Amino acid sequence: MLMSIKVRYFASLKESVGRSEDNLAFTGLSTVNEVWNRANPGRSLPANILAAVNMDYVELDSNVKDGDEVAFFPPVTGG
Amino acid sequence: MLMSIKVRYFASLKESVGRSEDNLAFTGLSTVNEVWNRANPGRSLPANILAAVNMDYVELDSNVKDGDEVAFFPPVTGG
Amino acid sequence: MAIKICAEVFDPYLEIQAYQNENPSKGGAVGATSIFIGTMRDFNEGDAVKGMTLEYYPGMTEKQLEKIITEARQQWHVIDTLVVHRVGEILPAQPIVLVAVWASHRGDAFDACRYIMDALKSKAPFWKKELLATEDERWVVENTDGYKRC
Amino acid sequence: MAIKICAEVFDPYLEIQAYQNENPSKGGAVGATSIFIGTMRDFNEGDAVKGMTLEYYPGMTEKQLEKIITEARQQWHVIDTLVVHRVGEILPAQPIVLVAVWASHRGDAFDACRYIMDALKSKAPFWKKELLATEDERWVVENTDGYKRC
Repeated sequence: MLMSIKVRYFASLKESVGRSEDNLAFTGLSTVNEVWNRANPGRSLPANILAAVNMDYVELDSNVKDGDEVAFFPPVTGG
Repeated sequence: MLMSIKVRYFASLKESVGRSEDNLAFTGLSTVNEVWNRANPGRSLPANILAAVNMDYVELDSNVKDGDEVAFFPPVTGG
Repeated sequence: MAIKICAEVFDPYLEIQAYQNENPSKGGAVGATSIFIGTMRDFNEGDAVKGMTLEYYPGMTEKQLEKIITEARQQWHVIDTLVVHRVGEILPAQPIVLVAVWASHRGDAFDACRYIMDALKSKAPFWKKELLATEDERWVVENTDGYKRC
Repeated sequence: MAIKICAEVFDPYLEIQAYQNENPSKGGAVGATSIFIGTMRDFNEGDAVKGMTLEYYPGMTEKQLEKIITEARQQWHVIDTLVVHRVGEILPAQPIVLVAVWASHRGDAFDACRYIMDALKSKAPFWKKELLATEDERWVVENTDGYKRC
Protein backbone atom coordinates (compact mmCIF):
# COMPACT_ATOMS: atom_id res chain seq x y z
CA MET A 1 0.00 0.00 0.00
CA LEU A 2 1.34 3.42 -0.91
CA MET A 3 1.63 5.75 2.06
CA SER A 4 1.75 9.48 1.62
CA ILE A 5 2.88 11.13 4.88
CA LYS A 6 3.59 14.76 5.63
CA VAL A 7 6.29 15.23 8.28
CA ARG A 8 6.68 18.52 10.15
CA TYR A 9 9.43 19.83 12.42
CA PHE A 10 9.21 22.73 14.85
CA ALA A 11 11.42 25.03 16.90
CA SER A 12 14.97 23.86 17.74
CA LEU A 13 14.36 20.54 15.97
CA LYS A 14 13.44 22.37 12.77
CA GLU A 15 16.74 24.25 13.01
CA SER A 16 18.79 21.13 13.69
CA VAL A 17 17.25 19.07 10.84
CA GLY A 18 17.42 22.14 8.63
CA ARG A 19 13.88 21.93 7.24
CA SER A 20 10.31 22.43 8.38
CA GLU A 21 8.57 19.77 6.34
CA ASP A 22 9.01 16.54 4.40
CA ASN A 23 6.53 14.81 2.13
CA LEU A 24 7.19 11.09 2.19
CA ALA A 25 5.79 8.48 -0.17
CA PHE A 26 6.56 4.85 0.49
CA THR A 27 4.90 1.44 0.57
CA GLY A 28 4.12 -0.65 3.64
CA LEU A 29 2.77 0.02 7.12
CA SER A 30 4.80 2.18 9.39
CA THR A 31 5.12 3.69 12.88
CA VAL A 32 5.98 7.22 13.95
CA ASN A 33 9.49 6.10 14.76
CA GLU A 34 9.91 4.55 11.30
CA VAL A 35 8.65 7.75 9.72
CA TRP A 36 11.44 9.61 11.50
CA ASN A 37 14.01 7.08 10.24
CA ARG A 38 12.79 7.27 6.65
CA ALA A 39 12.86 11.06 6.71
CA ASN A 40 16.17 11.31 8.57
CA PRO A 41 18.31 8.32 7.59
CA GLY A 42 21.40 7.92 9.75
CA ARG A 43 20.20 10.48 12.28
CA SER A 44 18.66 9.06 15.46
CA LEU A 45 15.67 10.77 16.99
CA PRO A 46 16.98 13.15 19.70
CA ALA A 47 15.98 12.44 23.30
CA ASN A 48 12.91 14.21 24.70
CA ILE A 49 11.37 14.85 21.30
CA LEU A 50 7.57 14.77 21.29
CA ALA A 51 5.50 13.40 18.42
CA ALA A 52 2.00 14.10 17.16
CA VAL A 53 -0.14 12.47 14.48
CA ASN A 54 -2.87 14.64 13.01
CA MET A 55 -2.30 17.18 15.80
CA ASP A 56 -2.74 14.76 18.70
CA TYR A 57 0.12 13.58 20.89
CA VAL A 58 1.16 9.98 20.26
CA GLU A 59 3.80 7.49 21.41
CA LEU A 60 6.69 6.82 19.04
CA ASP A 61 5.51 3.26 18.36
CA SER A 62 2.05 4.40 17.18
CA ASN A 63 1.03 3.39 13.71
CA VAL A 64 0.58 5.91 10.92
CA LYS A 65 -1.74 5.58 7.96
CA ASP A 66 -1.87 7.05 4.49
CA GLY A 67 -2.51 10.81 4.56
CA ASP A 68 -1.38 11.35 8.14
CA GLU A 69 0.50 14.45 9.26
CA VAL A 70 3.31 13.45 11.62
CA ALA A 71 5.03 16.16 13.67
CA PHE A 72 8.20 16.14 15.76
CA PHE A 73 9.12 18.86 18.22
CA PRO A 74 10.93 19.58 21.50
CA PRO A 75 9.14 20.06 24.85
CA VAL A 76 6.74 22.99 24.64
CA THR A 77 7.61 26.30 26.32
CA GLY A 78 4.58 28.55 25.89
CA GLY A 79 2.60 30.52 28.45
CA MET B 1 -8.33 51.28 88.64
CA LEU B 2 -10.90 53.01 86.46
CA MET B 3 -11.36 51.34 83.10
CA SER B 4 -12.82 53.20 80.17
CA ILE B 5 -13.76 50.73 77.40
CA LYS B 6 -15.47 51.34 74.10
CA VAL B 7 -17.58 48.38 72.95
CA ARG B 8 -18.65 48.01 69.31
CA TYR B 9 -21.16 45.69 67.63
CA PHE B 10 -21.46 44.88 63.95
CA ALA B 11 -23.85 43.35 61.44
CA SER B 12 -26.54 40.98 62.73
CA LEU B 13 -25.22 41.31 66.29
CA LYS B 14 -25.64 45.08 66.13
CA GLU B 15 -29.26 44.56 65.10
CA SER B 16 -29.96 42.01 67.83
CA VAL B 17 -28.42 44.08 70.66
CA GLY B 18 -30.07 47.15 69.19
CA ARG B 19 -27.02 49.45 69.31
CA SER B 20 -23.68 49.89 67.60
CA GLU B 21 -21.60 51.11 70.50
CA ASP B 22 -21.30 51.30 74.30
CA ASN B 23 -18.91 53.36 76.36
CA LEU B 24 -18.26 51.54 79.61
CA ALA B 25 -16.57 52.95 82.69
CA PHE B 26 -15.90 50.62 85.63
CA THR B 27 -13.20 49.73 88.12
CA GLY B 28 -11.15 46.54 88.22
CA LEU B 29 -9.42 44.34 85.67
CA SER B 30 -11.57 42.59 83.14
CA THR B 31 -11.66 40.16 80.22
CA VAL B 32 -13.42 40.39 76.87
CA ASN B 33 -16.10 38.06 78.14
CA GLU B 34 -16.68 40.22 81.24
CA VAL B 35 -16.91 43.30 79.05
CA TRP B 36 -19.76 41.62 77.18
CA ASN B 37 -21.51 40.77 80.44
CA ARG B 38 -21.18 44.31 81.80
CA ALA B 39 -22.51 45.79 78.56
CA ASN B 40 -25.27 43.20 78.13
CA PRO B 41 -26.42 42.08 81.58
CA GLY B 42 -28.67 39.06 81.49
CA ARG B 43 -27.92 38.35 77.82
CA SER B 44 -25.42 35.61 77.15
CA LEU B 45 -22.92 36.01 74.34
CA PRO B 46 -24.37 34.25 71.27
CA ALA B 47 -22.50 31.25 69.88
CA ASN B 48 -19.98 31.80 67.07
CA ILE B 49 -19.49 35.47 67.89
CA LEU B 50 -15.96 36.72 67.21
CA ALA B 51 -14.18 39.29 69.35
CA ALA B 52 -11.44 41.83 68.66
CA VAL B 53 -9.47 44.15 70.92
CA ASN B 54 -8.01 47.21 69.24
CA MET B 55 -8.82 45.68 65.86
CA ASP B 56 -7.01 42.39 66.39
CA TYR B 57 -8.79 39.09 66.89
CA VAL B 58 -8.67 37.79 70.48
CA GLU B 59 -10.00 34.91 72.54
CA LEU B 60 -12.93 35.68 74.87
CA ASP B 61 -10.79 35.20 77.98
CA SER B 62 -8.23 37.81 76.88
CA ASN B 63 -7.64 40.70 79.23
CA VAL B 64 -8.65 44.23 78.38
CA LYS B 65 -7.01 47.41 79.63
CA ASP B 66 -8.07 50.99 80.07
CA GLY B 67 -8.74 52.68 76.74
CA ASP B 68 -9.24 49.48 74.75
CA GLU B 69 -11.80 49.17 71.97
CA VAL B 70 -13.56 45.83 72.21
CA ALA B 71 -15.64 44.62 69.24
CA PHE B 72 -18.11 41.75 68.88
CA PHE B 73 -19.39 40.47 65.56
CA PRO B 74 -20.64 37.38 63.70
CA PRO B 75 -18.48 35.35 61.27
CA VAL B 76 -17.31 37.52 58.41
CA THR B 77 -18.89 37.18 54.97
CA GLY B 78 -16.93 39.47 52.67
CA GLY B 79 -15.27 38.81 49.35
CA MET C 1 1.02 47.49 47.80
CA ALA C 2 -2.40 49.12 48.02
CA ILE C 3 -5.64 48.40 49.87
CA LYS C 4 -8.77 50.29 48.92
CA ILE C 5 -12.23 50.24 50.45
CA CYS C 6 -14.71 51.61 47.89
CA ALA C 7 -18.15 52.97 48.74
CA GLU C 8 -19.00 53.41 45.05
CA VAL C 9 -19.09 50.95 42.17
CA PHE C 10 -15.60 50.30 40.78
CA ASP C 11 -14.25 48.86 37.54
CA PRO C 12 -11.67 46.20 38.40
CA TYR C 13 -9.85 46.52 35.07
CA LEU C 14 -9.51 50.29 35.37
CA GLU C 15 -8.29 49.86 38.96
CA ILE C 16 -5.58 47.44 37.84
CA GLN C 17 -4.51 49.58 34.91
CA ALA C 18 -4.42 52.76 37.01
CA TYR C 19 -2.38 50.98 39.67
CA GLN C 20 0.07 49.60 37.10
CA ASN C 21 0.47 53.02 35.52
CA GLU C 22 1.30 54.54 38.91
CA ASN C 23 3.83 51.74 39.54
CA PRO C 24 5.49 51.19 36.17
CA SER C 25 8.93 50.25 37.51
CA LYS C 26 8.03 46.62 38.11
CA GLY C 27 7.38 45.97 34.38
CA GLY C 28 10.26 43.75 33.29
CA ALA C 29 10.46 41.73 36.51
CA VAL C 30 6.83 40.63 36.35
CA GLY C 31 6.17 37.38 34.54
CA ALA C 32 2.88 36.46 36.15
CA THR C 33 -0.21 38.35 37.26
CA SER C 34 -2.96 36.48 39.05
CA ILE C 35 -6.23 38.32 39.44
CA PHE C 36 -9.42 37.40 41.24
CA ILE C 37 -12.65 39.34 40.86
CA GLY C 38 -15.67 38.55 43.00
CA THR C 39 -18.97 39.83 41.63
CA MET C 40 -22.47 39.83 43.07
CA ARG C 41 -24.61 36.93 41.91
CA ASP C 42 -28.36 37.29 41.46
CA PHE C 43 -29.01 34.06 43.39
CA ASN C 44 -27.81 32.56 46.67
CA GLU C 45 -28.89 29.50 48.63
CA GLY C 46 -31.60 28.88 46.04
CA ASP C 47 -33.17 32.36 46.29
CA ALA C 48 -33.22 35.24 43.83
CA VAL C 49 -31.28 38.18 45.25
CA LYS C 50 -31.80 41.71 43.99
CA GLY C 51 -29.39 43.69 46.12
CA MET C 52 -26.90 43.56 48.93
CA THR C 53 -25.48 45.79 51.64
CA LEU C 54 -21.87 45.31 52.67
CA GLU C 55 -20.92 46.49 56.15
CA TYR C 56 -17.35 46.68 57.42
CA TYR C 57 -15.31 47.74 60.44
CA PRO C 58 -13.32 50.81 59.38
CA GLY C 59 -9.78 50.49 60.66
CA MET C 60 -9.92 46.81 61.53
CA THR C 61 -10.77 45.79 57.97
CA GLU C 62 -7.70 47.56 56.57
CA LYS C 63 -5.52 46.27 59.43
CA GLN C 64 -6.55 42.66 58.80
CA LEU C 65 -6.08 42.99 55.05
CA GLU C 66 -2.55 44.32 55.59
CA LYS C 67 -1.81 41.39 57.86
CA ILE C 68 -3.10 38.90 55.28
CA ILE C 69 -0.96 40.46 52.55
CA THR C 70 2.10 40.39 54.82
CA GLU C 71 1.47 36.69 55.48
CA ALA C 72 1.24 36.05 51.73
CA ARG C 73 4.50 37.90 51.09
CA GLN C 74 6.23 35.82 53.76
CA GLN C 75 5.22 32.61 51.99
CA TRP C 76 5.68 33.45 48.30
CA HIS C 77 7.87 35.64 46.11
CA VAL C 78 5.49 38.49 45.38
CA ILE C 79 6.40 41.74 43.64
CA ASP C 80 3.24 43.72 44.36
CA THR C 81 -0.41 43.38 45.40
CA LEU C 82 -3.61 45.37 45.00
CA VAL C 83 -6.77 44.67 46.99
CA VAL C 84 -10.00 46.60 46.39
CA HIS C 85 -13.20 45.80 48.30
CA ARG C 86 -16.60 47.33 47.87
CA VAL C 87 -18.83 48.39 50.76
CA GLY C 88 -22.35 49.85 50.91
CA GLU C 89 -25.26 49.10 48.57
CA ILE C 90 -24.46 46.68 45.76
CA LEU C 91 -26.42 45.42 42.76
CA PRO C 92 -26.10 42.08 40.94
CA ALA C 93 -23.14 41.78 38.54
CA GLN C 94 -21.27 44.61 40.29
CA PRO C 95 -17.77 43.80 41.54
CA ILE C 96 -17.37 43.15 45.26
CA VAL C 97 -13.69 42.37 45.52
CA LEU C 98 -10.53 42.53 43.43
CA VAL C 99 -7.25 40.87 44.36
CA ALA C 100 -4.28 41.27 42.00
CA VAL C 101 -0.86 39.76 42.63
CA TRP C 102 2.22 40.46 40.52
CA ALA C 103 5.14 38.02 40.69
CA SER C 104 8.01 36.75 38.55
CA HIS C 105 6.60 33.23 38.40
CA ARG C 106 3.12 31.82 38.04
CA GLY C 107 3.11 29.48 41.05
CA ASP C 108 3.89 32.35 43.39
CA ALA C 109 1.25 34.59 41.78
CA PHE C 110 -1.51 31.94 41.85
CA ASP C 111 -0.81 30.75 45.39
CA ALA C 112 -0.53 34.23 46.89
CA CYS C 113 -3.71 35.46 45.15
CA ARG C 114 -5.68 32.49 46.37
CA TYR C 115 -4.26 32.77 49.88
CA ILE C 116 -5.27 36.42 50.07
CA MET C 117 -8.80 35.69 48.81
CA ASP C 118 -9.36 32.73 51.15
CA ALA C 119 -7.97 34.63 54.15
CA LEU C 120 -10.02 37.71 53.27
CA LYS C 121 -13.17 35.57 53.20
CA SER C 122 -12.48 34.15 56.65
CA LYS C 123 -10.75 37.03 58.47
CA ALA C 124 -11.46 40.45 56.98
CA PRO C 125 -14.41 42.05 58.80
CA PHE C 126 -17.03 42.49 56.09
CA TRP C 127 -20.64 41.37 56.41
CA LYS C 128 -23.23 40.91 53.67
CA LYS C 129 -26.93 41.46 54.04
CA GLU C 130 -29.01 40.27 51.11
CA LEU C 131 -32.19 41.85 49.80
CA LEU C 132 -34.20 39.03 48.27
CA ALA C 133 -36.56 39.32 45.31
CA THR C 134 -39.34 38.76 47.88
CA GLU C 135 -38.22 42.02 49.63
CA ASP C 136 -37.07 39.99 52.65
CA GLU C 137 -33.67 40.87 54.05
CA ARG C 138 -31.25 38.36 55.51
CA TRP C 139 -27.67 38.34 56.73
CA VAL C 140 -25.34 35.92 55.00
CA VAL C 141 -24.38 33.58 57.83
CA GLU C 142 -21.08 32.15 56.71
CA ASN C 143 -18.75 32.03 53.73
CA THR C 144 -18.41 28.65 52.07
CA ASP C 145 -15.37 26.88 50.68
CA GLY C 146 -16.09 28.34 47.26
CA TYR C 147 -17.18 25.30 45.24
CA LYS C 148 -20.52 24.64 43.61
CA ARG C 149 -22.47 21.84 45.27
CA CYS C 150 -23.94 19.27 42.92
CA MET D 1 -15.62 29.88 25.11
CA ALA D 2 -12.98 31.52 22.95
CA ILE D 3 -9.39 30.74 21.99
CA LYS D 4 -7.35 33.37 20.21
CA ILE D 5 -3.84 33.23 18.80
CA CYS D 6 -2.53 36.79 18.39
CA ALA D 7 0.33 37.80 16.11
CA GLU D 8 0.22 41.39 17.39
CA VAL D 9 0.56 42.84 20.89
CA PHE D 10 -2.72 42.57 22.81
CA ASP D 11 -4.13 44.29 25.89
CA PRO D 12 -5.43 41.58 28.25
CA TYR D 13 -7.89 43.93 29.98
CA LEU D 14 -9.41 45.11 26.71
CA GLU D 15 -9.66 41.49 25.56
CA ILE D 16 -11.56 40.52 28.71
CA GLN D 17 -13.87 43.52 28.54
CA ALA D 18 -14.59 43.01 24.85
CA TYR D 19 -15.33 39.34 25.47
CA GLN D 20 -17.63 40.13 28.40
CA ASN D 21 -19.48 42.75 26.35
CA GLU D 22 -20.06 40.22 23.58
CA ASN D 23 -21.32 37.67 26.13
CA PRO D 24 -23.35 39.75 28.61
CA SER D 25 -25.90 37.06 29.44
CA LYS D 26 -23.71 35.37 32.03
CA GLY D 27 -23.68 38.49 34.28
CA GLY D 28 -25.80 37.51 37.28
CA ALA D 29 -24.65 33.89 37.46
CA VAL D 30 -20.98 34.80 37.73
CA GLY D 31 -19.64 35.22 41.24
CA ALA D 32 -15.97 34.59 40.56
CA THR D 33 -13.55 35.46 37.78
CA SER D 34 -10.02 34.11 37.94
CA ILE D 35 -7.56 35.63 35.52
CA PHE D 36 -3.95 34.82 34.76
CA ILE D 37 -1.72 37.03 32.65
CA GLY D 38 1.76 35.91 31.66
CA THR D 39 4.08 38.72 30.58
CA MET D 40 7.58 38.68 29.17
CA ARG D 41 10.31 39.20 31.76
CA ASP D 42 13.52 40.98 30.92
CA PHE D 43 15.61 38.26 32.57
CA ASN D 44 15.69 34.46 32.48
CA GLU D 45 18.10 31.91 33.91
CA GLY D 46 20.27 34.76 35.15
CA ASP D 47 20.59 36.51 31.78
CA ALA D 48 19.17 39.79 30.52
CA VAL D 49 16.69 39.13 27.72
CA LYS D 50 15.72 41.83 25.26
CA GLY D 51 13.27 40.03 23.00
CA MET D 52 11.62 36.74 22.24
CA THR D 53 10.09 34.89 19.30
CA LEU D 54 7.15 32.60 19.92
CA GLU D 55 6.61 29.81 17.41
CA TYR D 56 3.50 27.61 17.34
CA TYR D 57 1.87 24.79 15.39
CA PRO D 58 -1.20 26.27 13.72
CA GLY D 59 -4.10 23.87 14.09
CA MET D 60 -2.54 21.66 16.76
CA THR D 61 -2.15 24.54 19.18
CA GLU D 62 -5.85 25.41 19.00
CA LYS D 63 -6.84 21.73 19.12
CA GLN D 64 -4.79 21.12 22.28
CA LEU D 65 -6.11 24.28 23.94
CA GLU D 66 -9.68 23.17 23.25
CA LYS D 67 -8.91 19.79 24.77
CA ILE D 68 -7.41 21.39 27.89
CA ILE D 69 -10.47 23.62 28.34
CA THR D 70 -12.79 20.65 27.91
CA GLU D 71 -10.83 18.77 30.60
CA ALA D 72 -11.17 21.77 32.94
CA ARG D 73 -14.91 21.97 32.34
CA GLN D 74 -15.26 18.27 33.14
CA GLN D 75 -13.61 18.80 36.52
CA TRP D 76 -15.06 22.12 37.72
CA HIS D 77 -18.26 24.13 37.37
CA VAL D 78 -17.17 26.72 34.84
CA ILE D 79 -19.47 29.22 33.12
CA ASP D 80 -17.09 30.48 30.46
CA THR D 81 -13.41 30.71 29.49
CA LEU D 82 -11.22 32.94 27.36
CA VAL D 83 -7.67 32.04 26.32
CA VAL D 84 -5.48 34.42 24.33
CA HIS D 85 -1.89 33.55 23.42
CA ARG D 86 0.64 35.70 21.64
CA VAL D 87 2.93 34.44 18.87
CA GLY D 88 5.70 36.12 16.87
CA GLU D 89 8.15 38.77 18.04
CA ILE D 90 7.66 39.87 21.65
CA LEU D 91 9.27 42.56 23.78
CA PRO D 92 9.73 42.62 27.57
CA ALA D 93 6.63 43.53 29.61
CA GLN D 94 4.31 42.57 26.72
CA PRO D 95 1.62 40.02 27.51
CA ILE D 96 2.24 36.45 26.31
CA VAL D 97 -0.83 34.67 27.59
CA LEU D 98 -4.22 35.44 29.12
CA VAL D 99 -6.48 32.86 30.74
CA ALA D 100 -9.82 34.03 32.16
CA VAL D 101 -12.34 31.71 33.83
CA TRP D 102 -15.83 32.74 34.89
CA ALA D 103 -17.67 30.63 37.47
CA SER D 104 -20.29 30.95 40.17
CA HIS D 105 -17.84 30.11 42.95
CA ARG D 106 -14.22 31.01 43.60
CA GLY D 107 -12.83 27.51 44.11
CA ASP D 108 -14.03 26.43 40.69
CA ALA D 109 -12.69 29.61 39.04
CA PHE D 110 -9.24 29.39 40.70
CA ASP D 111 -8.77 25.66 40.11
CA ALA D 112 -9.90 25.73 36.48
CA CYS D 113 -7.75 28.79 35.65
CA ARG D 114 -4.69 27.19 37.17
CA TYR D 115 -5.38 23.86 35.51
CA ILE D 116 -5.65 25.53 32.10
CA MET D 117 -2.40 27.49 32.64
CA ASP D 118 -0.42 24.50 33.87
CA ALA D 119 -1.72 22.26 31.08
CA LEU D 120 -1.06 24.97 28.48
CA LYS D 121 2.55 25.21 29.68
CA SER D 122 3.09 21.46 29.36
CA LYS D 123 0.91 20.51 26.37
CA ALA D 124 0.11 23.42 24.04
CA PRO D 125 2.63 23.54 21.20
CA PHE D 126 4.35 26.91 21.62
CA TRP D 127 8.12 27.40 21.70
CA LYS D 128 10.08 30.40 22.90
CA LYS D 129 13.39 31.56 21.50
CA GLU D 130 15.08 34.27 23.54
CA LEU D 131 17.20 37.09 22.20
CA LEU D 132 19.70 37.91 24.93
CA ALA D 133 21.17 41.33 25.65
CA THR D 134 24.45 39.87 24.31
CA GLU D 135 22.66 39.34 20.92
CA ASP D 136 22.91 35.56 21.39
CA GLU D 137 19.76 33.60 20.65
CA ARG D 138 18.69 30.49 22.55
CA TRP D 139 15.66 28.25 22.68
CA VAL D 140 13.97 27.95 26.05
CA VAL D 141 14.46 24.27 26.84
CA GLU D 142 11.68 23.52 29.29
CA ASN D 143 8.96 25.21 31.30
CA THR D 144 9.48 25.12 35.06
CA ASP D 145 7.00 24.53 37.84
CA GLY D 146 6.48 28.27 38.15
CA TYR D 147 8.10 29.10 41.48
CA LYS D 148 11.05 31.34 42.17
CA ARG D 149 14.12 29.44 43.35
CA CYS D 150 15.90 30.91 46.35
